[in-house]
Amino acid sequence: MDITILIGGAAGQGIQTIGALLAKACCKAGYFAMAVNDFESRVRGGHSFFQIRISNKPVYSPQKTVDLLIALDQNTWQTHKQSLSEKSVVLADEDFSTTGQVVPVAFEQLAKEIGSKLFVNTVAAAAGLRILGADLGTVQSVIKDHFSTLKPELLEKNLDAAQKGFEKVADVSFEQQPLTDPSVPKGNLISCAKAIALGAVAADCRVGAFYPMSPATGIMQHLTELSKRLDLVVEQAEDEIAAANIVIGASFAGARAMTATSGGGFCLMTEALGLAGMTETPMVIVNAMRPGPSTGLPTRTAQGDLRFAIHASQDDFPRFVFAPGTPEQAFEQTRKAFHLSEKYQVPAIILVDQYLMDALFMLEKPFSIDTHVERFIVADEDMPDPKNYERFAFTDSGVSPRALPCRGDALVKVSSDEHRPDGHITENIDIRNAMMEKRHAKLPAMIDELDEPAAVNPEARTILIGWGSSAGAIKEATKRLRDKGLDIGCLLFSHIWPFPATAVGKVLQNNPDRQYICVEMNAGAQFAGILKEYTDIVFSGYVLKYDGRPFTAAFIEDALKEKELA
Amino acid sequence: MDITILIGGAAGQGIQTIGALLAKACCKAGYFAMAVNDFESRVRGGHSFFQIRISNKPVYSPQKTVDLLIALDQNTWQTHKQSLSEKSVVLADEDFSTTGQVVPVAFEQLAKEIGSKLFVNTVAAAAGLRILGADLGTVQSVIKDHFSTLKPELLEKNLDAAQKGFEKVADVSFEQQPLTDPSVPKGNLISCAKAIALGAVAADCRVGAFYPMSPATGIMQHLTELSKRLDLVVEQAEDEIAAANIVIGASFAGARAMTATSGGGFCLMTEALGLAGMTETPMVIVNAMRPGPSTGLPTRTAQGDLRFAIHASQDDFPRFVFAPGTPEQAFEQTRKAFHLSEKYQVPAIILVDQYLMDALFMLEKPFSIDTHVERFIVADEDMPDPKNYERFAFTDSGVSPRALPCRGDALVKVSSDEHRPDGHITENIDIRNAMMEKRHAKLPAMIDELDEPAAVNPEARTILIGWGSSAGAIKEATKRLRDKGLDIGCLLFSHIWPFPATAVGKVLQNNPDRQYICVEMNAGAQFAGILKEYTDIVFSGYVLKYDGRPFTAAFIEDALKEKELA
Amino acid sequence: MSDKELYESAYKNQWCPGCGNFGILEAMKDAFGKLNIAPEKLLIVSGIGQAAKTPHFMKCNFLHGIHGRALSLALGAKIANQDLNIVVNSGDGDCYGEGGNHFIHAVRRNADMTLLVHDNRIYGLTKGQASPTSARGMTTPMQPDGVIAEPLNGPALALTMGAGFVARGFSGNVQHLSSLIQAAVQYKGFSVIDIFQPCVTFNRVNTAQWYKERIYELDNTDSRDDFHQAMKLAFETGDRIPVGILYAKKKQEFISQIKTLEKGPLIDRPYDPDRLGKTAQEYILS
Amino acid sequence: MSDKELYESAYKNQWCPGCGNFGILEAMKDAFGKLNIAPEKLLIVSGIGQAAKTPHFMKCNFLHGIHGRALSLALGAKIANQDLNIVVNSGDGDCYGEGGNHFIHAVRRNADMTLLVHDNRIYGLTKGQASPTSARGMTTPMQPDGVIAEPLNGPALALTMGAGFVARGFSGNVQHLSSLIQAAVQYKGFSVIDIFQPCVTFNRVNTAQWYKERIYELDNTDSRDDFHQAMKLAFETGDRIPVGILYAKKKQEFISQIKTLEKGPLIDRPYDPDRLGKTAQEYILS
Ligand SMILES: Cc1ncc(C[n+]2csc(CCOP(=O)(O)OP(=O)(O)O)c2C)c(N)n1
Ligand SMILES: Cc1ncc(C[n+]2csc(CCOP(=O)(O)OP(=O)(O)O)c2C)c(N)n1
Ligand code: SF4
Ligand code: SF4
Ligand SMILES: [Mg+2]
Ligand SMILES: [Mg+2]
Repeated sequence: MDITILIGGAAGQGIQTIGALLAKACCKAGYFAMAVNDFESRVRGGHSFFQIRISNKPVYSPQKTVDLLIALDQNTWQTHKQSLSEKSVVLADEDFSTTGQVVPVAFEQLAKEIGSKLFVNTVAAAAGLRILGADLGTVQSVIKDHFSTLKPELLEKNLDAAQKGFEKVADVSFEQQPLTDPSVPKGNLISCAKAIALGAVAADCRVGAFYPMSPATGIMQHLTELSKRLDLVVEQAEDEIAAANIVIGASFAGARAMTATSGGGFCLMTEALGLAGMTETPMVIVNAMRPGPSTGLPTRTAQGDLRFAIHASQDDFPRFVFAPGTPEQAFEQTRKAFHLSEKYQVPAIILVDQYLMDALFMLEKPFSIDTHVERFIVADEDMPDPKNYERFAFTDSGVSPRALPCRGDALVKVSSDEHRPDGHITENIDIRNAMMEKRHAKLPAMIDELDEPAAVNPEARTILIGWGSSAGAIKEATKRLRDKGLDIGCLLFSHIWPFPATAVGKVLQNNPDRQYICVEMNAGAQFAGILKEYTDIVFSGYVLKYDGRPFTAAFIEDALKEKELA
Repeated sequence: MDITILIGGAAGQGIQTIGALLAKACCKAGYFAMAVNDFESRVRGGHSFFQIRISNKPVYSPQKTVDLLIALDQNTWQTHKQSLSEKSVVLADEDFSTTGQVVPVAFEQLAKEIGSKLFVNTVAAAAGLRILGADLGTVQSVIKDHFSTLKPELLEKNLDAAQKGFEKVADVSFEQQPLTDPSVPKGNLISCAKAIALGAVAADCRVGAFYPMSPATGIMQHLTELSKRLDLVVEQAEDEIAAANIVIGASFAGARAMTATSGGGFCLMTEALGLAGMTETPMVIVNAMRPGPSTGLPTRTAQGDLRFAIHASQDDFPRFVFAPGTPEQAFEQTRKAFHLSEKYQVPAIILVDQYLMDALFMLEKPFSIDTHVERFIVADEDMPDPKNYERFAFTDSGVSPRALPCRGDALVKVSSDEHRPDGHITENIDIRNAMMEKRHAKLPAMIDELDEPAAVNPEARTILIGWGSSAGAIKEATKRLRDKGLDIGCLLFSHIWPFPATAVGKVLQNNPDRQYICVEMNAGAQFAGILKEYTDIVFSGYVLKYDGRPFTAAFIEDALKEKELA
Repeated sequence: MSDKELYESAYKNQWCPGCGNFGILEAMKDAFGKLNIAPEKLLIVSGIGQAAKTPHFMKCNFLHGIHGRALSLALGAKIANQDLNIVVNSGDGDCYGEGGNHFIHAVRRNADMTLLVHDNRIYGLTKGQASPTSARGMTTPMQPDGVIAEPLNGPALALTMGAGFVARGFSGNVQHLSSLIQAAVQYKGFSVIDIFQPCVTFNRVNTAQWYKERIYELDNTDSRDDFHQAMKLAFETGDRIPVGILYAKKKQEFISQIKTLEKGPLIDRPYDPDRLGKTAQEYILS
Repeated sequence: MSDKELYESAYKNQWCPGCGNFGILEAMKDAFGKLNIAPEKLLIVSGIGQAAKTPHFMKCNFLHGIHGRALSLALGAKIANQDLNIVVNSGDGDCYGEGGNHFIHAVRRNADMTLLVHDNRIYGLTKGQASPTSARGMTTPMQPDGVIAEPLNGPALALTMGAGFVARGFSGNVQHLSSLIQAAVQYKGFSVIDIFQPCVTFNRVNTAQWYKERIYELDNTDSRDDFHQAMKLAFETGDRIPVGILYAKKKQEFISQIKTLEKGPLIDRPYDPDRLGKTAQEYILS
């Protein structure tokens, strides 16, 4: 079973509530699910939708064809009718001609019969549940569960609304009825925004600073939520420049700290990024990408800031760049970003995107919390002579023992100018060279910390290469094409920088007539450029997308066919 | 003849005045000259020097060995004595043991005898002139010329000071005495800061906006100077963000406009850069590089922002990047940057560095001013239907006719969000894709506008590759190594982006056992990375320097030898 | 043609039904109509936010820039073409948060333009975080324990930076607001109107009703050139809040003090190769 | 040990001989000595500029950051470790120019730290451009026709943003300045001293003599809690200029209002895997 449900309407109509209800019910019934959130940069009106995919196997990317369409307005069925198949069912407030079966449901009228058009959500959710095979009892318990905090009389009305919706579609037959056949739940739905916030607290992040910017705000929202119960302070800054510098200040004083933003805000943080680089202060920045240039498409998805993240800020200094593609990776790599940023005293950037931030994925195993978090901080006791402590002492590894200010006799002196080991400004050529080399000396060990890219069928003749959020769709496309008999595999990067060049050769098995195809969500084939620079891979083609909507396996398949690459 | 004179002292002692006097006198006497300016990030004290190279052939880079050292303080001779040769002469306020001949001159005492230690400059300059072969009459006329605006009694005192200096060294014999043998002047000394300002006004730049930052301030200083006599307004902004946006606003309204900054300020301009990219508004930004990361070495030189300049700001959009290496190129490419930025409606970045900004070079031919400057602006008259004017109309070239706001019936509507041809926000997939493609459609024509890299002996077995300010030293090193019998040539880029990949193949002649060596002023071999990405050049080695001091031919030669590359 | 039609935008409005921004849009149209500034003669510059979308919903020339930077864009445009009628639409976040630095320095410069701050005391477009003007104690999903910082007082800030024209308006009183906009546009220099604007979706504290209970109109015929008096009015933000012109005084305008601009708009000057050539040649030698 | 020795830096000073910064440095040492804040217990945060180099010339912990951002760095450090004694040294360009936005918002937040603005009314380190506080009409190589904009009044700006402690000092009067610094450091909240500081190299207008002719000392025993009175003092910038505390009033401090910080410094809390695990698990399900 593998079905897609799309609930569409105007911003403010509550389609996310309906979607969440349906998705949760399916999860509870033991199915795998994922959901995509698609909305415009406005608060009311326009068109948005929530698209759920349900399957009895794990699913990591959205699908093109819609099996059940719940259209709260005309705009929705007009926009999405081309995604329907013969077997599709549409719940819409009026009839229209299409492939598939239309079931007219006067959502608003039914809601108003209960007392207010606010009940549209419940009517629609109940109808959806029924179509998916729920009986009235199940629908009622789902509704009760969801509205458990409401006053009794309001809950009653919602139950009435649910009954209306249920009855309206009682006779509709839908091919797949997952809810008729429940089994043990496989996990919980979670967004990568949530996973990153949880990864941060798991890494013992103590300070968050941010300036609101879609699609990064969700992360800071979750962190704020978590701060109510943890030793964590989240501060909204006056702008992104302040946010980034607050993070550095907090980190300098000894707290693990992070910020999250998107491209425009990241621009404003680039100077602070260099400050962290020069002062060797740990710092974690999440850049949740959206399509640009400039304001671009504020609520949509892209992978267009890769090169910018790698090269941002003047002159060369080491940094980490991660690009998780699943909640597990988002959690793990956020934790790792904090750990490595502190271990190597370099900034770490986590590149995600709107798709990852706002989509829901199935988390099968709960996140694990370490019993111990290693800090890389020294105190007077660790020093032979605290009074002569030097923050930037030369070492073989390039990492100097890091003390905190005002915690003992050791004075911590830090300058953004080129400095001597003791932290004071220098113009001396030899010290300058040595400091530059000290900072870069960390690179080999940094690369060793990184995971190799994940490979599927690394022996295959055709290798798709991707990174970050595209991994799910690429993996699925690979599988579908192999099922069709193609000799295809893929190589998926989530540890991006310092670029693990030698790992590529290790993972990929040699194949003399291999063709490589890069699949990414930008116009410039940015990741392909890095591979060209650091490996001897020659690309036969690219699958690029920059329309702001996430990849689907079908899109990749079609693009490969069109380019005669598969 | 090829001699180097170094005048050193503390900041505030006026060594630049002395240097300028000597350099001018040599130019006037028909020699070629160039001069390097080396100073610390402070206003008084410390150590700075001015290093002049004089030759009867054109010179483009500084030399290592110092033939005449004028040391105004002890610090100077201690710092520079290792650069002296047997034939060197040193004027210093005390004797010390060194290779070469030391002539003690009590600069301060002599000056005080005239009335104030302020006359140190004149004493030293006159002594220097004398050593270079000037007779007293010449010295006096040089001094009169230089101090022409002073009150008579003060001029008189300077002449007295000059006489003291002159007499003090009257008997010193120096191997080369260029001033004894004058000929027709070959040109004028000029810095690239001046050349850029002149290039801007030659391109009819009307608005400059800036926030002070070394080493870029000089450009804006020259522009301010020029604004007194031209239709040009220069505004000091509250920060670099404002400066960049003022430029975009001015350009949007119809004036050619520019700003200049260094790395930290460029960070703050990256968001505006994307705004120019998205709104297709012409914009010229000079990034005068200094060593980083972060504040780094504020008054020193580097080429570490190349990758940053190319990839700055979120997502992909076309831009120009130029990297001139001489005043001629600085003038020409600034003019070209304005022209092309307006023609293609894309931002243009000019990458220079502290060395270029503060050094003086010989300008042989005066800059030429075009009789006509082509603007790429339309008005109502040029439109079939002004009332339905669309700022972002789709065209084959990707360039839409650009009208100015409030100049007729045509409404100019511009948004940083992704937009329709009429300028209004859109979330439509097809328009988004078409707009992204429209912007990128300019790239082929943009590349065609660029000059091929300059090549010296492109058939040679060893090819040095460089860009921007390093060109002078690379060319000279190439020549010196050829003179020693090596089969070596070089390839020098000043038009950097969009990267003229095919031009490389055109310019270089095939040589089956060729070796390539990249020579640049950064730790990351950034330009080499671009070549690896865009060409099939494989590098045998790199000559990198990141100590903040400019390349010399000798440094390159030594590095090649050390790496056994030459 | 009525003002409404004259300035009608073909582009569909995206604000929430009931938003205070509609009142501001209406007042703008009314004011420009009364001032006889045709859409073709009007340049609206804005940042990013709900407020900053205003020019899309009105017929005019516009530059809808990036968050917080509208005043810098506007200054550049004004220097290039001083004949432009520039109005800047900004939000409380755009103007006092991200753009705070440009705001204070724009006031100091006093270039002739009008700034309308749609002050809904919330970040609207990003869905409801506290803004610099949010009331102390106001809770939002991002400020679950309530806002800690002192709310920023826009009019007082403008006054302190030397503004010559400072007013407060209310989106719910379109005619009054229109009269303020007219006065502001006619003022020769930098004029600011901080406009109370209910955000019906995210700000449940400062509702239309909340404002109606508190605001009172100042008599616009009174002279308002006493700085300290104006400061007192600006800080009347409790139970009684004055709307109207808080301060209006002649000050030397920015453009008029730049020598080069005495001869009229920069962009009207022809390219002059002779003068350029001469200047360049002399400058090389200098 | 005298204060001078106690806070003596092994690093060589780089200021111009005669610079007003020396007086500020001396006053700082004197004040910290009197307050018994040992070098190890002092954190100085600064931006970039001549003023911002101060901590190099004094024995202390320091974070010499980037231009204009000292207050943000300081805020982060304070949140992480509220026990820190934080003093910020900034210039008029650093604080009111590049850092203007952080200044106004730092005041609004009212976190406990002391800001010393070395106000030489010029950009010193970049060699003499006008700063936001430069006098109107002052000419520089970059402002050949004189400064046009109204000078920014730092104390007035701080007051308008709700500052609880605002003072003006003069680098030429070390003892008086020391007493102001002591009061500022002891104030619980954000305290600002705008310090007149002659730049002997680039500012030929506002010389030590110029100040000496104009300044008069306020009586520090007077209570100074009247906002409008303080504004009047702040705007006394003509022939007579008051130095001293312009305003001092108790206000709720920032850190003390954050619930999580009631339990003491964040960095002192141990890592607590049990609480984390429980919270995370519940949060996944929420
Ligand atoms: C550099 C940058 N940071 C953040 C954002 C995200 N953003 C868009 S609108 C907005 C705030 C809007 O608040 P306000 O200015 O008050 O306008 P309103 O929507 O309330 O009218 C923010 C933070 C952005 N677009 N750019
Ligand atoms: C982002 C950035 N912009 C510009 C500069 C250059 N810069 C260094 S110090 C300074 C101004 C110094 O003025 P002020 O803060 O008044 O300090 P002063 O030197 O007068 O004490 C500037 C603009 C910089 N370092 N970083
Ligand atoms: S979110 Fe608020 S400010 Fe934005 S349009 Fe809706 S009501 Fe208006
Ligand atoms: S330039 Fe001015 S402020 Fe800077 S050290 Fe010299 S005198 Fe002091
Ligand atoms: Mg708002
Ligand atoms: Mg200053």
